[in-house]
This record gives sequence, C-alpha cells and structure tokens, in this order.
Amino acid sequence: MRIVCPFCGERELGEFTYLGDAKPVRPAAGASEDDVFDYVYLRDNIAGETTEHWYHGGGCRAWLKITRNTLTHEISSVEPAAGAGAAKVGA
Amino acid sequence: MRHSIFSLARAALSGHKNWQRTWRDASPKDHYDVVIIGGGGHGLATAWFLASEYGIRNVAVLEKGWIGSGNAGRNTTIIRSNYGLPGNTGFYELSMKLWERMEQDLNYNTMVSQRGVINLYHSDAQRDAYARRGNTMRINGIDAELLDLAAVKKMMPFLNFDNARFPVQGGLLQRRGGTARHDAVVWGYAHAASTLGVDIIQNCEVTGFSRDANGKVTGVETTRGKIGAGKVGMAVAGSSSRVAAMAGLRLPIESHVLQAFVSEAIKPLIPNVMTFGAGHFYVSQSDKGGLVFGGDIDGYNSYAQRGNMPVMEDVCEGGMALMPMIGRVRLLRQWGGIMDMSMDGSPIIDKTPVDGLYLNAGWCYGGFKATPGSGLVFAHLLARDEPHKEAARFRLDRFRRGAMIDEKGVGAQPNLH
Amino acid sequence: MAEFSWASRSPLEHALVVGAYGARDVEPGISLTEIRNFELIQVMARRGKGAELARTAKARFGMAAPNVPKAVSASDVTLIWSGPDQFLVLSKGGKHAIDILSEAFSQSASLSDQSHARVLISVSGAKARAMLAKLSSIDLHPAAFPTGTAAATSIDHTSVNLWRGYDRPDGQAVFNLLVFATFAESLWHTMLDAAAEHGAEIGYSEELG
Amino acid sequence: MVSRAQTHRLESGGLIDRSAPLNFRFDGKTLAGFEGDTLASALIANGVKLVGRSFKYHRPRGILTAGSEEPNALVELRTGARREPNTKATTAELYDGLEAASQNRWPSLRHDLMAVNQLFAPIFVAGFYYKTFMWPAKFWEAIYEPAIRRAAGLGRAAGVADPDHYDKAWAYCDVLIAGSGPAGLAAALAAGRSGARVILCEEDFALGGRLLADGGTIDGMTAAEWISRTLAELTTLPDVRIMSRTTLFGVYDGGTYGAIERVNDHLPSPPEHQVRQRLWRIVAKRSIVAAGAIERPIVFAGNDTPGVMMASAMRTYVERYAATPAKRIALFTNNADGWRTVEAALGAGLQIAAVVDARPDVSAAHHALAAKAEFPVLNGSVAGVEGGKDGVRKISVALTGGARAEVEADGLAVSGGWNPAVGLTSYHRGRPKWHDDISAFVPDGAPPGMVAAGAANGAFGLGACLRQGFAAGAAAALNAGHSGNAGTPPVADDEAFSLTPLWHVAGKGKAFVDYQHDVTASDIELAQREGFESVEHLKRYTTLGMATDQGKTSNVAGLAIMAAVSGKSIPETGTTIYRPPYVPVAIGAFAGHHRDETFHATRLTPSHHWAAEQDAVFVDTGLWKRAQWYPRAGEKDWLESVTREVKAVRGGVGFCDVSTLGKIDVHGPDAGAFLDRVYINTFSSLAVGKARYGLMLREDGIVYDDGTTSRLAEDHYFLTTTTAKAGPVMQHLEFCRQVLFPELDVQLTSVSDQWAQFSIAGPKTRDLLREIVDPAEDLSNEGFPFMGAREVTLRGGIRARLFRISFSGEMAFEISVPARYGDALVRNLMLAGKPFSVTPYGTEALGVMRIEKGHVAGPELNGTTTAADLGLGKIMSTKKDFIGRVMAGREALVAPDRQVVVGMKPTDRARRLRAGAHIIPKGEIPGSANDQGYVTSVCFSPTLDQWIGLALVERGRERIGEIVHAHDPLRGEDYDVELCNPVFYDPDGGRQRG
Repeated sequence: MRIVCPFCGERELGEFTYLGDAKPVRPAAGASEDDVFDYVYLRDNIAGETTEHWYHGGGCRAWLKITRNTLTHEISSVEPAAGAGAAKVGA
Repeated sequence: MRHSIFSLARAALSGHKNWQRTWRDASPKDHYDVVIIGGGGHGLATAWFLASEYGIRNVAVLEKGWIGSGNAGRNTTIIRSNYGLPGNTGFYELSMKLWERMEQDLNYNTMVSQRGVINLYHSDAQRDAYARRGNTMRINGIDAELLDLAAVKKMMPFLNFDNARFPVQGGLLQRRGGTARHDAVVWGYAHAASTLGVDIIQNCEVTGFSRDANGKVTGVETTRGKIGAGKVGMAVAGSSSRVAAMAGLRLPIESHVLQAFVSEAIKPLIPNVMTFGAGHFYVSQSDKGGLVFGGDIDGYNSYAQRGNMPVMEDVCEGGMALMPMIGRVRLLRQWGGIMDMSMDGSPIIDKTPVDGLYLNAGWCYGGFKATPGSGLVFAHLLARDEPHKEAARFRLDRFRRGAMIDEKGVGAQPNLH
Repeated sequence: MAEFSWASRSPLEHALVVGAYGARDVEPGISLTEIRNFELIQVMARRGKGAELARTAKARFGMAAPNVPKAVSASDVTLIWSGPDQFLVLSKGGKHAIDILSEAFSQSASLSDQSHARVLISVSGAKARAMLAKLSSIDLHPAAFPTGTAAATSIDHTSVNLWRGYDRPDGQAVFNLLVFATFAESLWHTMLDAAAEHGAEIGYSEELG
Repeated sequence: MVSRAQTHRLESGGLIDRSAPLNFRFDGKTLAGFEGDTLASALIANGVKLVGRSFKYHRPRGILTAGSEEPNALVELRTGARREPNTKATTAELYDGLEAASQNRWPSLRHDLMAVNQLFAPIFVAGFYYKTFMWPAKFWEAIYEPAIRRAAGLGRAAGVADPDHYDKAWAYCDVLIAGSGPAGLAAALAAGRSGARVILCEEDFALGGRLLADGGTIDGMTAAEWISRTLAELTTLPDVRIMSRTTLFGVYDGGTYGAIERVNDHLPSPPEHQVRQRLWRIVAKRSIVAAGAIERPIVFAGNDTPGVMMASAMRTYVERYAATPAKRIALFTNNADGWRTVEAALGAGLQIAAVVDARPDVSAAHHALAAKAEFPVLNGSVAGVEGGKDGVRKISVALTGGARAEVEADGLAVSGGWNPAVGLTSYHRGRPKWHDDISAFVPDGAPPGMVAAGAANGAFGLGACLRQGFAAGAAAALNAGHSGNAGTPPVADDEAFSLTPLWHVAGKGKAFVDYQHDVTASDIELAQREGFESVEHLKRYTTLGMATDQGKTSNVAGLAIMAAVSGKSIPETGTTIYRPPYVPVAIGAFAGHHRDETFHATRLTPSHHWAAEQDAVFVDTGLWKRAQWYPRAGEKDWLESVTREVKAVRGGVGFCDVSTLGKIDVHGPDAGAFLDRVYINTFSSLAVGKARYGLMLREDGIVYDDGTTSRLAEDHYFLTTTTAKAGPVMQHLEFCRQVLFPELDVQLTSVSDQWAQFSIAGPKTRDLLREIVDPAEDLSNEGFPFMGAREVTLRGGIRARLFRISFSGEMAFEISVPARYGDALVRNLMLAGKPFSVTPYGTEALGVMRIEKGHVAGPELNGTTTAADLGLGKIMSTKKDFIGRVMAGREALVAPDRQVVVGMKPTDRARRLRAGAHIIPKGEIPGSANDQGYVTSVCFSPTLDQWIGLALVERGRERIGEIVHAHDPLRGEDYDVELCNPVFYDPDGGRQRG
C-alpha cells in the first residue's frame, strides 16, 4: 500500500501505523459506562469504504484520517487529524 | 462406502468407479431445526456434533461458495492446546482431545500429526511468562515441558545458535501439539455429517434473516430462497460482522488479513511446529514436503483475501534470523485469510441479543485448532440453550463486564492480538 | 579534587574507521562522511502560532523556514523541514544554540535540543543513489528529489531526516542523513554493507557541508 | 570446436558461444556445454534424456519445456551449503564447474527402487491417504507418516546456513514492463521515446523472448537484428533501465511490484562484497504485462515419457541452443503453430517421422512441406507412447475414423495450443475470461494501472504483439504524464493461428495432467465422482497445480477435463485463484540484510563502549544492549557479581545507565492539563522543580505504562517512560494531542537520545555528586529535597539535569547530561568515586533492588492488571477525566477477588524461588479451581539474605502472613511461601528521603 501523507507526499506502508476506525468519537467527561464501552469495543467493521486513523510515525509523526476501501485497499482520501501540526482547534 | 485399506483395494479392482460423493449435494428444504451459516470446519463440525452427540439431524449447513473456502482452507494447519488463561486453557484442551479421536470418529484420515509444538524463548522474562503458561497447562492436566538451551539444541540442531541477534534460550514444548490436514478436516466432517442426514448446501449465500413480530429469527433468506429454521447458528469467522449486521448487531470484532506461505516441497527438514519468540515467524513442514509458515497479520482492517509485501518480508526475516538454512529454499505460494480479530484475542460463543440467533466468532489465530472443540460447544449451546462448561467464559458480554481473556495483554486493539 | 575532562564522544567513534571499505577493484563509488559536533534544535510552532513562527524565523535567520519538505541554507545555518509547523535548526559555533533560540522563539514555538540526539552522515558519489536505494524507500531520482529536497522518513524501521544538499564540486549529488544517536552504530554497519559492493571512502569532518 | 561429448549439438547456429566451452557435472558424470546454454540445453546437447523422477510414482522423466514452467527437469543444483533443491534445469544458466544431481530417487536415477510405487498405482489414486492409514490411531506418527514424508518432498535442502548474502532495494518508474519479447520491447520503445522512466524486467539472461527461438521479420530485418537495434536505441534513452535475470513475481497495493534479480546465480558463487540475489520493490505508475504465453500439453497415455517435449521447447533447443532433443521427430499438434517445430527441425537437418494433427484440415502449405520432406501427415491423435528411461521409441496413433497407426520416432513434440500468462494480471483475485477463438483464458481486467499486451493478452501473431506492445507503451507513458513523440511502431506480419481444442485423448495407460504431482486424467474423473467438482476442491483433493511449476502447464488442461466429465463448459468450471509469486523465490531474498545479528537494529547506550571495556555482560532489552552485570575476577557466577553490586549500592554508592528510558519533552501552556488527561494522577498541580511518579492506563482501564515526570518550567515537563514502552507511549501521546485533545496547546518531542541518564544510588551518593557537581550547587536535603528536579552545572561547566528520584530505595539521584558527554561522565564518576569505591551496577542489580523495594515493573505491568491490582489505586484521581477512567470501573475489574500484587518469601530460607510458579492454598491438590495466582518476579535479596518475590494472588493484600503453596510442575518444584508486604526494604522510605 502507498499512502499520500498530506505533509510528506506519497510514502510506503512501512512508515505508517494503523489504529482503526475513526468513526467512534471519544465520549466527553462524565459519559456513561455504556457509551464508553461502545466507543472502546464495538465496531462497524465495514466491508467497503471506511475512515481510519493512521499514524505517520516513520515520517512526520502526524496522525491521519484515511478513507480506504477494505475490499480493494484503495485509498480515496487522506486528511490530517484535527490537531496535527499547530492547527488551532476549538478554544 | 466405509473407508479402509481393504475398501480401497476393492475399489482399485473396479478402477475406482464405485466411489460415492464424499457428501451429498443437497438442495435446501423449507425448514430445518437448526440452520448453520458457514460451511467451514466450525460449521460442519457443529452440524456433525448436533447430529451425533445431540440427536438433532434435521440440520442444514449453508455455504456461500464451496465448503472449506474460508479460513478452513487458508490456515497453517497447527493444532495445540498451550493457552495460559482460564477459559482458553480448558477449551483448547477439549479440542485437542477431540483431535486425538477425530479419524476414528469420522472414518476419514485427517492426518492428525502430534509432532510437537515448541514456542522458543529468548529472554528471562519470556521464559518466566512461558513457565507461568506451562504450569497453567500442567495444572489443567495438559502436557507441557520447559526446555533449556541444551534440550532445544538436541531437538533442533539446525537453529541459529551462534550468531543470532536474539539467541534462543529454550522453549515451551507441547508434545501433543502438531498439525492436521486442513482440507481433510472439512471433508471429513462433511462426509460424516452428511452420512447422518445433515444437508450440506453449497453456493447458497445468506442475504438476510427472517424475523417474526417479536424479532425472533425464524429463518434465513438466501440466494437459493427462504429457509425456515428453529435456530440459526453463525459460524462465519472472517465475515461475522457482515452477517451480524443483517440482524442489526455490532460486534467487538475487526476483520484482518493473516498471510500464510508455503515453500517448494523438500525432503524432511523440520520435525515439529516451531514459533520464533523474537519475531513474527512460525513454521512446520507438510507431509508433502513444503514448509508451511506465517507470521503477523498485515495490521489493518481488510476483507481482501491477499497479503501485502512488507509482512511477507517481515516473516521471512524472522525465518532467516531463526534458521538461516532456509535461505535457498524457495517460497512457492502466498495467500491471505480473513481473521475475525476480537477485542481481547479470544473467541465468542454465545446467544446473541437477537432471539434464535447464535454466534460463533472472534477466533483470531485460534480458529483451525479449535475446530472440533468449537463444533462440540456450539452444538451444545444450540441444543441446550446454555453454554458448554468449557465455553462458559466465551460470553459476548464479557467485554462489557470487564472479564476479558487477553493472552497477549494488549487490550482492545485487534490488530495487536 | 579530581580533574575532569569532558571529551565529547561521537556515537560513531567506535565503528567509524577512516579509509577505504569494501570492493577494492573498483573506483570508490561512495563516500561516507560523518559530520561531528553541531547544534541541532527542534522548533515546533505552538497552536495557532504558525504564522508568527514563520515571521520570527525569517527575522532570525534572514530566510523563510521551510513549510514543505525542503532544506534551506544560509552561511551559518541550515533549516530542515521535519514535519507540519516544525523544523530543525542545524548550525555550529553556538550562534543558534538552544538558550539563544528559546529566547527568540519564546512566544511562538516550543524548542528541544537535539544536538546530541542525532548523528549526521553525508553520502555522496557515483553510486550513492544505488546504495541509498537499498536503505531508503524514497525516490532519489534527480527529477523527483532535486537539491534542497528534504524528507522525514525511515531507514531500517528507524526515523531519519534526509535532505539533498548542494552538489559536490565534481557535480555528484550529496545526501545528508540525520539518524538517532543510539541507533547510529547499528545503522552505520547497515550502510557499510549496502556500500561494500561499490567501494566506499570513509571519513569524518568537523565542518558542516 | 564442438566437444566430442556433445553428440546432440549442431555444428552451427544458435545463440551459444562455441568459443567458450564449459564443463559441468550431472549425477557425477562430467559433461560439456557452452556459454549461453542452460543446464537443460547442455544436457540435451549431451544426449541426456532421463533427468528426474516424478513425485508419487517415481516415473522416469525428461525435459518437457524450455522455461520456468518446467514440471519435470528439477535438479539439486550446487553442493554443500549452496545446494538448491528443485532447481529447474530449463532456467539454470550453465557455468563452468556447475554441479547438478537428479533428485527424489534411490539409489540412482536409472535404478530407482521407489519406482515400486508404480505397482501400487491402482491404490495410490488421488486422495487415497484420506481413506486409509487410520488404524491403529497411534501408527500415523510412528509408521505411516514418516514413510510418506520420506517418499515425498523431491529435493534435499542444504540443511546448513546459507553462506550467501541477499539485499533488497527500491526502484521507481513511470512504466514497468514484464517481458522482453516483441510486445515488451515495443512497449519499452514507445514509453522510452515518450520520455517516461521505464523499467523492463526479463527473467531470462537473454533478451527477446520467443523471438530468440521463433525468429521472424520485423521492419524488414531479422528478429536478431531488430532486437540488437532496439536494445541499442533503448540504452541511448536516459531513463530506460533493462533488468535481465529479473522476474516480476507479484503486484501489491498502490502500484508496488515485487521482482527478484538473480544477480550472481550464473556464477559458481557471488564475488566478494556482492549478493547472490536482490529483491526489488518497484513502484510504478503504470505497468505492462508482456510475459507471453505458455504452450500447453495434450493429455494422452505415456505423455510423460522422456523425449516427449513441448513443440515450442523443442524448437527453442534447436534454434536457440543448437541442441537436438531427438534425431527423428514426430509432432502431435492441434494447431498451426506446432508446425513451426517441423520447420525448425528440417532446417537443422533433422528427420520428421510424422505429424499427427488433430485438426480436420491442415493448410496446403503444410501439406506441401510434408510432401517435400517426405513425412506423413496423420489426421488423428497420439494414443500411446512406447519407450521409457531411454526415451521414446514408438508412437501409436488413433486416426480419425478409428484406424490405428504406429510411428517410429525418438522424440515427440506436442502442442495443445497456448495459454496467456495470466498470473500477474490475476493476483488481485481477478478471474481471466475464456476466449473461444484461441481456446484460452485471457486477462479480464487487472490491478489498477496494469494492462496486458501481446501473447499475454491473447494476441499470438508477431505483428499483433508489436502493435499491442507499442500502443500499451505509448498509452502508459501518456497516462504517467509523458507525451513525447513515440515515433512509429515496429511492423511485422501476423501468422495465421488455427486451433481445434483437444485436451485429453482417451486410452489405456496413465495420461498425465500435472506431471510433477503425478495427477492423471483418471484422478480428475475420480475427484469429480467423489464430489470434488469445484476447481478449488479439485486442486486440493488431487494436488493439481500445487507443484513447483504452480500448474503453469497443467491447470487449464485439468479444469478442461473436469469440465468435460461434469458436463459443464470450461468458463462455467472456472479457474482457481492465482497466487503470487509468479516463480518460486528464495526465502533468503525476502529477508535480505535482516538475518542473523542484523535481523534487527541494535541500540547502544552512551556508556556502552565503556561498559564493554569493563567486560560487562550485556542483555537484550527490546533493541537495546544493556549492561546486565559487571563480573569481577574470581566471581564464580552472575549471582555473586549481582550480590556484590547490590551490597555496594546499599552500603556505599553505585551507578547504572538508565538512558534507555523513554524521554519526552512536553511543552506548551496546556502541558499540565494534557498530562492530567493521560495520567491517572494530577500533574498540573506539580510545582516547577519537582518530579512525580505517574501511571497511565489504556482506554480499556488496564495499566499501560509508568514513570516519573518532572516540571522544569511553567510550560515544560520532562516525561519518562519505561524502556519497553518508549515508542508506543510517544505514539499514544501524539494521538491524544492530535486526535483526542486537539484544543490543548501542547507540543511533544522525543528527547530519548539527547540525554545520557544515570542513576546514582546509595548512602554516599551526595559525597560522590559533590565531586562532580559545581560546588555552588546546593545538594543538601533542604536545597535539593526528595523528588526535586532541576538543572545544575557540573565541574568543567557542563550543564546537566538532576532528579532526586529513587528506584532502588536508597538515597539517590538521576543525573542526565547531553549524550555525547555520557561516556565522559561515566569515566569521571569512576574517577571521582574512587575514594567511595563507587560501583557500576547492571540491570540485574537494578531489578533486585526494585523487588526488595516492592516496585512493580514489566512482569507486573503485563497488560492485564489494573492500578488497584498493583497497589496504586490510591493515586487514581476521582476529580478529573483521564484515559481509561470509565472502563477501569467495570465490575470484573473492581471485583474483590482479583489477583493483586503481594510479596512472598519461602518458609525455608534456603529455598530458591522461580517466577512462573503458581500459587495454591496450602494443603490443597492443585487444579484449575484453586489456581489462585502466580509468581511474577523473584530475586536473591542480598539485603535479606534469602530469595524473595512478588506475586499476583487472589485477594493477596488481605492474606499477608498466610502460608500458601508454590506449585511449579514444569520444574518439578513444590514448596511453601509466606505472603508478605511487597516492600521488603525500608518500608517507611526513610533512606530515600534521608
């Protein structure tokens, strides 16, 4: 697989580490055990296009949101995580 | 025809014209007591145990392709019961005991070969972890031996002892572990189950579930029409999430590619099954002579049944670190199977929140060796509506309760298990 | 009271043997040179301070810090892109040491001293690309990796910063590698293995190229 | 001049260099060949017909093909450590002194006793072993299996370490081309002229593909002339790279391709500093598969007799190698192309015995040729072959209409048509499409960026190959962004291709489909009868196509026969899934440089070489080499050394390199708030100049990592991790920073390699430090209290950081200096420490002291324990959100009967403890029901003068003082231990605060 890092350009798979589905969002402080359980354990595990967290640890150390087809491994989009670099987010 | 050297000789005289189909090529009936989705080893074993142990013979096994076309036909054929955590230990030993009588049970030679499985260790910490595991096995009546360096050298003089990056210090050996001929296991269960009246229906893909007013599953919709069922059991590791989704369920499972490799056939070189403790590499040699080996999963969710190159290299690096004598042996074929990677690395065998739907999933790497045990405990669950005692910890709600069975201790990250 | 010496010791001091290495029957195709004793500061913009950092950097170094994978040089300093909103400051002689830069960038960036965390190796020669093709997955074709291109990448599963400096007087391309100090000896041997068939000239220098 | 031995070598012609004679040995017999030969062509030139034995029946086999599709002619090439089993004689390049041996025979190739298997052939049918060898159960491992294993397996591996080196490299191009035949060369011309970066891979050592044997006229030149002109032009193009002896074996995601270059396999051994083979990962924007087609056999009785050869192979040997497989040749064909072999044979002055053509009509031209050369053209099929070890003697022909005929011949050329090489195009699980006009499967789509051209695409005419190749090359270049002028395409005529499908000639005697695995037509019929109708079942049940030739000659014939017996069409029957690699690849090549000691990189601490000078014993921890202990003359074992080191620390002062800890600069205004969310305890409240122990959980509530973190400034924390988790924790923190909490203004930088860090411990620590640290620095308990952390100046002006933290339980500091001063610091510590007999200590002594002190480490942080299990529940804040807080509260993780950390010591003080023993209530018989925990860490405590340990035990903390049973059946040990407070040493901590 080749991933086009938005900061570094196209790089080989070995530079990246996979975390998993980027859809689940970490519940805010005070969330119930059920909500956090859902976030930590349950997955759609889609056969087809899905958005995932990847880490360019062997490169610029940016976390990326990658939309990839799990049937073909084709990658349709790569975006930096909200807090990659010095991006100003929220407050 | 009952199999024996005599029947074979008789058949030879008649030019093998009289052999029957190994299993009946059945067409779907309107209704079965139990419908099992998935014509792999687990599904067929479940059907056979339902028929032979629990007297339930009005059973259908539905396979979307040809039987054994999933992970049953894509694994590295290893059998062992060297697990360390309560839940796994007893279950895999139950499975091992069933392996030991499989050929007589099925009247089919599945080439169960108890040539020994050794996990090599390369550090004191690893030795201590194996000691803990081996003692768990012994306490549960399972054979286990902790070998020191001298014993390993004696057993496998061909390993790299002299200039290794991570020298071998010893190993945890289970002599009763070994290999079996994976396809033969599928055909053997199909043969025996079919003989007892089980319908094996190939090229029949499940496209949905029939539910009644209360949401109870009453059957399945398939590419060969609706089929009614008293109970429906899922044994579709690799596709569990997709099939469960048809019933509105989300599972603590991800699908990952695990590659396997086979070398050209060579004369006997490796006597047993070995796992390298300092890298991703395990190997055995098939009766045909090929080195059958593998390593880590590719590391990202995938339903593409093919492997990528970095892992292929990683596995061969492990092989060359452990035994540089295989450098000139050629890799013949590379393939990939889709693993049901659960959130704690252990399987799930349980009723689901959907009435009438039963789940057998999350096998990670353990699927093949679990085949007979999985068949028995899943049949028990389907027949009795309560878990078999050796599967009592494989409940779906264990994640919610915090009762994970995490042999590797890596937590809810399936690609690390 | 004992008298102490505080000799600075390069992580390659043990492994680096000056002279020829590998194939002798050929004209050495590669020269491998370690550059010793430099200052290297990691500069990372604080949240929302990217623009401010850029301004400060321009004022400080008289040139814009790279915001894409490039390396730019002035007489006394090289700025190497190392990731989004961050760059490395490579210099000698203390003019751009951590204390001084921390002062200058206190409002816009977080700085970490990496002077001792990296080893700097320069690879050049007719076979440099052939050798690096065994180590690096980066396309170093002149069209794909012109002078001044930088990459944060990996060699042997270890992070490195790679950039193409000014060509040698003889026109040969020069590739600079910053590698982690504790990996350096191991990587050095890997580089020697990759270079051996082409014949290598080994040396070290106190001068930044 | 032609060596006398080469009885089957033509006086002239061919691409061999008669001025470069080579000697080689086959089964001990010395033979001669020429440069440009393969082992196979040289054997043929020497009149050798019998080359190998088959897998199951050990039938005599000869050479069937002239390429990598060869199923029969497999040899053990080279000797000793370089022996390579199953090497195809048809691709092995001849070199002077080559040694080859036939395989899978005993005692000799001519007299193979294993051939008795043929007598049992009626029983050894497909799948026979599934039906027997079951009784008694124990006999499988003892008797049947070893016998089967010995009989199977073809060649013998060397069994000792491969002495050669391999490496791996990356290459990039716009257009990658597989194959240097007419289509491949034309593609390279078009793409190269357009200005694209081109890589062309050819597995042969000579470029030209079928042109080398079949010739032809291109642009009015001979094929040979055209090849040399084309290569000349290609070398003038700046970015065209031609890689011969290189096979493109696989295609992976994102346009990454695998190729194997046989750099030095044509030499007895690689020259110094050079590799044997190199694995290439080629990244290409576009690729063109011009890998040609493979001629397929026809299945008939005796088709495996030595001397039966593919028609195209036979003319390859005649035309390219000037070697004559036979003197009097018969041809069995179902297509016009086979006749080329007749033309080639006649051209070389060989005799044609007859042509057996299954087609109803043979062209007038061919009839004329037959008349001219005076050989009969028989309309029908070959039904049997008389012959054996020494080759073909007679062929019996079933004539259309039922009559039979016999033909005397010493060689039979067979052509059943051609199968496009669809491997590469199908490796992403693509299924090729059946084309009736050529009765073959042709690529139907391909992985992204790939197209097939020429014979690989079902275009069998020379003109068509050139046109398709050229067009594909131009298009690929354009798609890759190069629009230069591709010029004019090379031109040639298209031969007529007519074929009548014929797969299997029914008749008596074994008719082989898969030669190497001895799969016969009747095996396929049996499989169908038993329900193994799916091609995947067929393959698995009969092993069809699973041999080293990967079914290149057998798969299509096999499924055609299956189609016939099951009454389906060939497309309905379908193909199996195509799997890489295209040709078998040495495992060593996939490993490259990463084997033996260079399997993984090695990390060295700043004091490594100093420690080596002290003869330290090193231990691997992750990638690190760490000093484990420092033996001294006269010490009899590690225990004595470690005990001395511990006593020296507890009684005086010692130091240990702890640079392997992960070190992370946490910068920014929100650094404190950030740490509050990743640690279970609070750091925003930590005062500048102070250090604090911190514990991290995973989001699932299980302990992840621990370490001390110091606040060096308002907006700067210095965080340390365990050695093992340094990398993963950095990744985790970046995830928290970039994904989970992007609103926080915090920056992270690994400074692990920047600092050389040493723990200095023992009552005399201050005395030693005062020698090192500038006198102006206040190191008193007041000036530098326990858990203090600040920058100091050392004598000589070096800046350093001091942390008053203790892992050993002694009065201790950790000192860190910039890494290149690490070596100097150690030497200065030794110098300054002389008066206090300062003692360097290793990881073993470190471990002993942490166990004495009850500190948890790796064995306790095993990924299944909670903070409470480790006795650290009390530091978990309840006032804030942090990673893992909620999941840590799940019922099973807070259950009262969890296994928790507790200390233990044997009731018999002399008893040695071992980690991994299990804890059973005293007096009970061990079983899964009363298996209450296990020993995690043990050591001999010099301080308590006995073995002590830590264990995870059910309700352990409530059971302090209880005598329990340590059960260790693996090591045959059983003994009583007393559960106790895990802090064995200085429980109130006075020493470290003092």
